[in-house]
Amino acid sequence: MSAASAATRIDDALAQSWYEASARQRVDALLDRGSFVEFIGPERRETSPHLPLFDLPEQFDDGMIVGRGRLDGASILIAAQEGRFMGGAFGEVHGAKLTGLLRAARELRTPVVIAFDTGGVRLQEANAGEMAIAEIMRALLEARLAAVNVIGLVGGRAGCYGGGGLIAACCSALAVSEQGRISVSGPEVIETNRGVEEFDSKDRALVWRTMGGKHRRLIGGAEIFVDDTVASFRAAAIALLARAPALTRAMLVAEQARLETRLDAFGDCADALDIWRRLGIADAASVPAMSYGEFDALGARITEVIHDAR
Amino acid sequence: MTLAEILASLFPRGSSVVVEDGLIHGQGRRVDGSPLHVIGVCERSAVGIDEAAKLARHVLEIIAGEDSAPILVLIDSDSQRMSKRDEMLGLNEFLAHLAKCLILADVLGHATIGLLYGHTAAGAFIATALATRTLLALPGAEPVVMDLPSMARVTKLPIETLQAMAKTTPVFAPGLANLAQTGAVAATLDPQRSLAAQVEEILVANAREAGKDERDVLGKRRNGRTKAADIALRVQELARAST
Amino acid sequence: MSDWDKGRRARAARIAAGARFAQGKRVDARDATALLEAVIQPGDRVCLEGDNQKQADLLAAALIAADPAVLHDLHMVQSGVVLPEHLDVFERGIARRLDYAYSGPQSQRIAKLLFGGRIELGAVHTYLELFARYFIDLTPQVALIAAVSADRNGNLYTGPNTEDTPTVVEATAFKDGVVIAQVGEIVDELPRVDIPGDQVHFVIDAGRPFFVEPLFTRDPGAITETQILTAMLALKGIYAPYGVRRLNHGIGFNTAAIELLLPTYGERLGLKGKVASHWALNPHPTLIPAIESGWVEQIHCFGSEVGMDAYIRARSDIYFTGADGSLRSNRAFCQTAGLYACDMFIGSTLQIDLAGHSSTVTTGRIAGFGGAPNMGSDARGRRHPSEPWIKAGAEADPGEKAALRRGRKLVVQIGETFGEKNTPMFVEKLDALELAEKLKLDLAPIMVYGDDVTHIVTEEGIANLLLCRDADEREQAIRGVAGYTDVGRARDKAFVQRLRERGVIRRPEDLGIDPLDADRRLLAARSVKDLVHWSGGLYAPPSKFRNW
Amino acid sequence: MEHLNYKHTARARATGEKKQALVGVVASGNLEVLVERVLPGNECEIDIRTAAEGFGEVWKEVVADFVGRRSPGGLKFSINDGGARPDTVALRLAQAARALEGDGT
Repeated sequence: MSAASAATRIDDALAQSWYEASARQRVDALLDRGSFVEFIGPERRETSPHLPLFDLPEQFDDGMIVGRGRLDGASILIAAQEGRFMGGAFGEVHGAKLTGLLRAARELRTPVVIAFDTGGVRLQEANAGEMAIAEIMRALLEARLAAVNVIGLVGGRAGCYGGGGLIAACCSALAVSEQGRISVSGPEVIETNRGVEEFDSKDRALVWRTMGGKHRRLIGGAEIFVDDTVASFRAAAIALLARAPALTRAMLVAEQARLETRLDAFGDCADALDIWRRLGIADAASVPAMSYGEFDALGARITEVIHDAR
Repeated sequence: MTLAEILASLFPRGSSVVVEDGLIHGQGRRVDGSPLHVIGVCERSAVGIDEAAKLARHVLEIIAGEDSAPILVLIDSDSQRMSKRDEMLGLNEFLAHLAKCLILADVLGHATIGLLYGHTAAGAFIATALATRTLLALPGAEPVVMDLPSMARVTKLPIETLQAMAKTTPVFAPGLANLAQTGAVAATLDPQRSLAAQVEEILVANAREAGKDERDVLGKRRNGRTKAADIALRVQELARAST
Repeated sequence: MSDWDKGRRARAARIAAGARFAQGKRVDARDATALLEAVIQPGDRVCLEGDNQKQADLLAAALIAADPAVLHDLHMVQSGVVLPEHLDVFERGIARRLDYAYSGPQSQRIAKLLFGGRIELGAVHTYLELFARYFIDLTPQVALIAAVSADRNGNLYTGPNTEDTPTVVEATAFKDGVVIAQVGEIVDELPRVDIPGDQVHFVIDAGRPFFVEPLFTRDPGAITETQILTAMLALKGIYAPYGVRRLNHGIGFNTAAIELLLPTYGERLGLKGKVASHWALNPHPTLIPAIESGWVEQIHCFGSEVGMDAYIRARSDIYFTGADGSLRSNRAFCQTAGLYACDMFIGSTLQIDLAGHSSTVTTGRIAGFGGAPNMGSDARGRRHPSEPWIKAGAEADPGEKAALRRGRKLVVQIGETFGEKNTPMFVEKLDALELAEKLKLDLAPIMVYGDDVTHIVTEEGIANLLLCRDADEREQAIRGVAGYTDVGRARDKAFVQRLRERGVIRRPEDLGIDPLDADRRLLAARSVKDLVHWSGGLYAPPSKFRNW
Repeated sequence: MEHLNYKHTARARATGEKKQALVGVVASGNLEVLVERVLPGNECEIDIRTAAEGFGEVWKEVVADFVGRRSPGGLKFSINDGGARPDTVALRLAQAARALEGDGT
């Protein structure tokens, strides 16, 4: 990186870091310029009815932005979570917006892009959040069964945890950046329940090699590894939307085989480094430090993850 | 009710249902003699990658079979297995895969019914019970999304305060009544009556209804989730109008 | 007949007592406590080496395991009270009196022990001051030090984190004291000799490296827009007009922002080569982009920083390194350099009062001084001229004849008007004063005295105190940049406006800075990973700073 | 939570055509500002819901300075605050006003 390139990237919106951008900035920069139309925008003030009970501040969009826009000319539905508001967690309103969007996608046969950024269920409305996740998964899968493509993007501050991890795995395909983490139980939850010997949540290198974007890409948990720029996510969304493998019985049989193969191949590994070595990466320890370009080249050499088994 | 009692009440003439490593699978006969597939989790087992893969395999085998018989999912589980190994190998994919298989089975004509007879929590709840079309429960079932001690830790509110708050809203506290009110549970069965008969009633009623997910509507009717159904509907309308 | 070598004979006796546990100089780690009980005597002055970075952690643990019936009433004379063990020695009754300089992580507990009377406090020093007293009236009888490795003769390699060791050993070994070193390993040949073996009496193989705190690592991801704004103000309003080439930075996020703005905003201002070229500074990871962009000529370091060793080794044009290639740091020399050879100190603080006195002591927390007061004070003994020093002196005293006028070091306090948890940085009365009253101290623990401060930078603008002619002007200049704090809201608006017209206060718009341009995209690196990339993969940050 | 509401008359009506904009997010030490062009003439209203109680006097001054510095006539600002410091509040208000003027996003 030179000083000149550092200076020029300041003015380029598409070069903006996805990780740092807000949900609104992500939506704006992802879509064709000026094409976004929001449904139930902040001016509607459809906030959580539950947060006031806990004396917590609300957000006008409840941390979920949904609407329609154009991506490379094509009309799509889009959803984005704001990971900094309540950790992007699913609450009643937050979740219902996405449920409605996915039901509409099935009805209108319009593809969907979801920008995940979530810690899972929102504690203060846990039951409503859990239900929202169940409803979103059903709506998403019904959309896919109707041959509607649903693409997930993961690279935000809150990662994609809890029910968010399950929803992501229901998508037709996923793009993930190095910063993106996909997992069900978070590091602190595992440590609290099972002890620091099982998982040291403060060992961030461990967190990332167990749940992070590079690992997910290497084991087939995500289709595309992207650089941490809005442009890179946009390109990935366009590429993934172009292929529409509908959800079918055959697809799930293939997924069963894919997952069982993974269990057979790596089920006895103690650490992600062992998995990477077994994948044929001699210098596994060097993977975390690799730049986007280096890793992308490595990934392409090691594993083909467009598997049509999701 | 214990699992044995449940199976006895469901299948008075016996069944091939077996328990292996905390997982349930097999088949029994409905009143009319037609088959009823059974899978599930028992003994409060955690649902990890190995369990999810086995359960999903059972579901796919049912789908591959000749009949279009319903699938009963019995649940007495822990939460998802919280471990380094499970997350490292992609627990989210395994749990989602299980949910997908259940939902696909339902769409392909194997009506899915969940029966929650014990504990369940968090991700395991989503991937099993909540992935069925109709979720039933027995009294004493304990679904937990977030336990109050953990909540007290994070919100820094005393448990007593949370318990008092839980009296005015079903939205956060654990328990069958709260989950039922938010629309998760369609009906709670009467353990004094034959479960076979009660399940039969549900299956007949379900056959008449379309496979639409109406849990949010139910949650609104029960005053447990007042906004979700309307918001989802409104988004759908706006999406329609935006084309 | 007079007896002129009592000290030498006493040392010989101590060494003989310790020799029971030693083979040559080598002592097994399991015998560490027994060794200390044999060598140290009740009432001794003991330096348990530890500063804000490196720690003789094995020896600290060994000391608290000692029997208080054998070892008691020790007088601890050390720069850092950092490990829990440093205070455990007082709670266990092994030590009684304390003279120290810095107590970051233990600031709360040390306050409690002081209030409870468990510690008899000598004084809170600056580093340089404590080092000075090692040679006058606080000379240790026993020094417990930490090194990377030793050879069979007790020669020590202290490595990149040499820090206080040469100073402590010099004072102890040459005044009849005993030096005990913990080392990570014992080797046949050292990479270089930092401490000659004849100054070291016992060596304990800890079998692991000593503990080092990554105190100087600031995650660019946590830098806020307001901090960027203060950095822009400092660069355009102070670095540029004074032409500050020789300087020291504090460890806060505001100065980290300045470091990360050099290759972007600084470049745009045309400052490259004109400012920030010579440093007394630890190896801050946030300075990597500026180094890589050719801004920096050389840096002398107090200590090292975790993860920076390979980078430093590969940049010997910039850093001071030994024949083996690794960094040689030295806290005493670097503090001296910061005091005498730098034209500016800029750092953050927690509280500033209306006279410009600042302190990091708040109710219940006594953090100590470390080195900031050495850097953040005018060196009255300085005699060499430089452009910023002369210019600042002229602003302060325009009436004096140029040839007789003292220059002034630029001492800049930078921060946001409100700190964490909405605590105001500006106060009518420092908590340090209340503390001094409660503990009946002769001196309130002031970090930087008001008459040494030349500028205060907040998001509201820059107050140039050199241009203030009396106490009223000074007070209103401070209130004028205190924003919405109580102190700021009580300003005399007309007075402040007049100060602004005179350039005593300069708002962002006076400097042509639009606060809305203070964007994180101005940072040359926005994450720790970006720093790794800038370093060409040479910087290896500690795990807690990673998100990859 | 504390509710604060301030009404001012600005020097001039805000320029630009955009109807509404939103900047910031609700998080610890941060806030969101929703600005809408819904008021007549030079009226300006700032409505605040804040998690940090007892800072009314500070808000009052931050808001008054903002209205004096910019010309937000015709604008209604609605704020959800997670306990942001005054400098952050002032910055977000300025960002919101600029976002509505349309220069930049």
